[in-house]
Amino acid sequence: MATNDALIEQLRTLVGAPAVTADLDFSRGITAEVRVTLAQLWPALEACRDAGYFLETITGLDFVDTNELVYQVNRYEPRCRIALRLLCGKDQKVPTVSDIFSSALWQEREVWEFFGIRFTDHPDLKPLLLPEDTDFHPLQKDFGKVHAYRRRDEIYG
Amino acid sequence: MDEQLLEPVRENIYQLNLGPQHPSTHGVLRVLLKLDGEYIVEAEPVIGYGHRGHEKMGENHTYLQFMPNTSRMDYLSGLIYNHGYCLAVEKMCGIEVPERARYIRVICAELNRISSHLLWFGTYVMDLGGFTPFLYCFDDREQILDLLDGVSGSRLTYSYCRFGGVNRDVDDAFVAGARRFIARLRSRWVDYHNLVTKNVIFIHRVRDVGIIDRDLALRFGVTGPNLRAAGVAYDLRKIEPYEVYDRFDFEVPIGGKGDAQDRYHVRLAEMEQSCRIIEQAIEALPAGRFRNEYRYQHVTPPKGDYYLGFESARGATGYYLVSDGSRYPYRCHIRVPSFGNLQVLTEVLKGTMVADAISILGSVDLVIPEIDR
Amino acid sequence: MGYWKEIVEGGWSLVEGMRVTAKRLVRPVVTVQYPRQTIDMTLAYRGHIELKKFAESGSHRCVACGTCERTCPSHVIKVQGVKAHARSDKVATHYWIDFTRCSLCGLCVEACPTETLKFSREYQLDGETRWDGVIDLIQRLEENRS
Amino acid sequence: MATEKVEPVIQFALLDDLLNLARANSLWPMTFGLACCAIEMMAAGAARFDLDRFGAGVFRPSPRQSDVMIVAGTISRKMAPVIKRLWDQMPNPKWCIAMGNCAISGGPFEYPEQYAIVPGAHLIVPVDITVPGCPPRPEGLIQGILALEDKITKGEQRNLLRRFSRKVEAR
Repeated sequence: MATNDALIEQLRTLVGAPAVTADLDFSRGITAEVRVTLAQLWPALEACRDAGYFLETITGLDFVDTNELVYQVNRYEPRCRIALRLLCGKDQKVPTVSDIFSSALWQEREVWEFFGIRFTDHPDLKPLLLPEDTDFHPLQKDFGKVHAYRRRDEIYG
Repeated sequence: MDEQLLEPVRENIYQLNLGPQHPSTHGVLRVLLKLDGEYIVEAEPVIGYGHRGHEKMGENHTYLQFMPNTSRMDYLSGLIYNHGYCLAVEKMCGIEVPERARYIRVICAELNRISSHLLWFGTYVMDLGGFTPFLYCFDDREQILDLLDGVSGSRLTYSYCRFGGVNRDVDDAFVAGARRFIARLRSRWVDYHNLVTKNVIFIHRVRDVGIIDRDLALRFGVTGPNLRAAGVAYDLRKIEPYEVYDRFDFEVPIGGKGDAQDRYHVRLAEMEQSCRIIEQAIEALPAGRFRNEYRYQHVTPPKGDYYLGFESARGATGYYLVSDGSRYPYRCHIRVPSFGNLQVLTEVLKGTMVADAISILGSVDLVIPEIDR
Repeated sequence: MGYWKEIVEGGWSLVEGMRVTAKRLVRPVVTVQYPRQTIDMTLAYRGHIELKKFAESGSHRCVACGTCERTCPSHVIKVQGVKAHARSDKVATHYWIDFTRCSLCGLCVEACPTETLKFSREYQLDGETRWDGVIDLIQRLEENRS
Repeated sequence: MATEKVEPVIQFALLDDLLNLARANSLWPMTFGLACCAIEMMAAGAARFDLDRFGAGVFRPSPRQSDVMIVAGTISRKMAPVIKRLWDQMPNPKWCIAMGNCAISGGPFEYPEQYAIVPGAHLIVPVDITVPGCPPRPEGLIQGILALEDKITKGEQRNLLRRFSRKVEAR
């Protein structure tokens, strides 16, 4: 567990202590949650890579006021799943992390086609799962009928 | 697209379109291969031919209504996906699950894992040109399907787990059947090893083919037997034990260098470990209720998000659910293992020969609708 | 040296393979001669849903409450009911399911408050068009009764 | 949509019947799985259910050699043109079985906001037989193939393989 604490400490110094929430009893399925800004995303993920983590998944979330990206990183042993949460505005571009984790190449393409979040410097940003001429982003909440379209603070307080 | 068309055609580079309808792509995978003679210069998997919009459906359906979908994502290990989803929602809402239900779930999930690996074994050998093992494997697999059919009522898409338990109780016939099946499967190992593992042609086609080592796996997020073949004992059943897996004594089989032969051996060894888990679970199967008294038709998890990782037959899978306090998930994302397992092929296929490409594609055990979701 | 070794090994795997195959020759046949011989459906088997017939009334107990309609993930159920007079309970007159869109999850059977739904044991449902899958269960029940 | 049926100028009734009998009893399906139902299709071809008993077990990987297309699984928007092309590549006479609810009508994946699938194979190719189920049991598929054989030979009594009575539980 020592290595995990070391990384969390390192992230604390990187992004500032209040942005890191450690959840030691794993009650939400993650060990730590880190809120990062656009500028901090790269150094934070690089720190994770150097500590031997792999990128588990990238998810987008669509709120009325903002988009959010959740990067989950994990390591082989011992378990330590860290969620990096990045708030990005509706038309803000996000730097690609495919140079750090190769698996981000496809995951970012998926996020782009589903949520319309653009990634800068991505080598091949085209739809992955949908036909190549698709011009809609199906997981945006204003696509089709959905049950709720909320602001971020309605869920996360 | 235009740039691609305008790019002057390089001499001696031949583009081959493998799929989407090709018998060895296991579904609807398309791989664009750039060939220099027999050698692959570049391979680009094109996916999405099985995209069904599961994540959008997750937002439009209530938590319970989305449950049947989960077994249709990875239909070979549908029950394990089902199990993981129910676990995630139970953890979010704090639903208690009776002990008996937990054991039943583990038994059924492990049976499902064996059936998935058996199908992989059969089709992989068929890809390599041997038809007979396919028939033997399906014969064995039918025994599992009969068992699971007897408890869940369906052969493939089980929808067996419910929030707070399982759909039906198991009876003594199921327990006896599971015991009989394990004994039968163990007696068949000898045949399988004689027929396939020791076969010279098979060994020539899988040894040193498609090496996925630790570093490559780390970069691409490869998990499951493909990662374990590289010598990393990463199994979510051990690392973050969910359900009652921490009560069983089983090993995580690992390989050495991570070639197709290692992946083959790891999967075969995993079936044996699953048998061990089932045996122990049957021994310890407690009496009691098989589901909660309260039937959860409409669950409303508290606000916030939850990630649950579990080990499906293909690797580390996860449900990421965001709840806004209503009956519908705000976001339902599924981390699928085959996503990384397929993506790594862009690296692995480089420099190999076309005939090996089929062997490599088969050895990583892909289920395409799972990737496409 | 390696050349001859390979020939011997290859020949040996051939012999081994033939031995395994030959062993199967004397094993019992696993094939089910399907149309002449069928596999018994288990008690748990989930076919499409059906209305139960109760002995006391000789009919179903569906009160057209619509719980199954709301529970169904793919919205394949449509129930219609009438009240005989103003203060009586509703009785279902039509119970349509579009079986070709059902996912056989069984949530409707579990949700039914009067427990009047069950799974049928039928699996030979081939038809010519997709509309063959649209069934009125009440009509079906009455046909079975007569 | 549906291929136009061209009636030959001269018809040989007996020869046609004989040809149809031959066609019906040696259907060659195309190896072509889309999703879950493909596994049940494989199971139907394996030892326990053995489609070969009906002459329909020769799964061909090439559309040029096959005369039945078993659409087994959900048809996504991206896959639909491919299916259409495969169908066009198959030589006449050809038939299509829509296996599973997804192939018949979109199944559980068809709902108002769905953007990714084609609700039903009949929108792309002419479907002769539908086999509902999610997925149908292998017996269901065999029954569908037998029904297709009936359709080809225009009636049950013509088909030599169908001398046994069709088992239908009390309806």
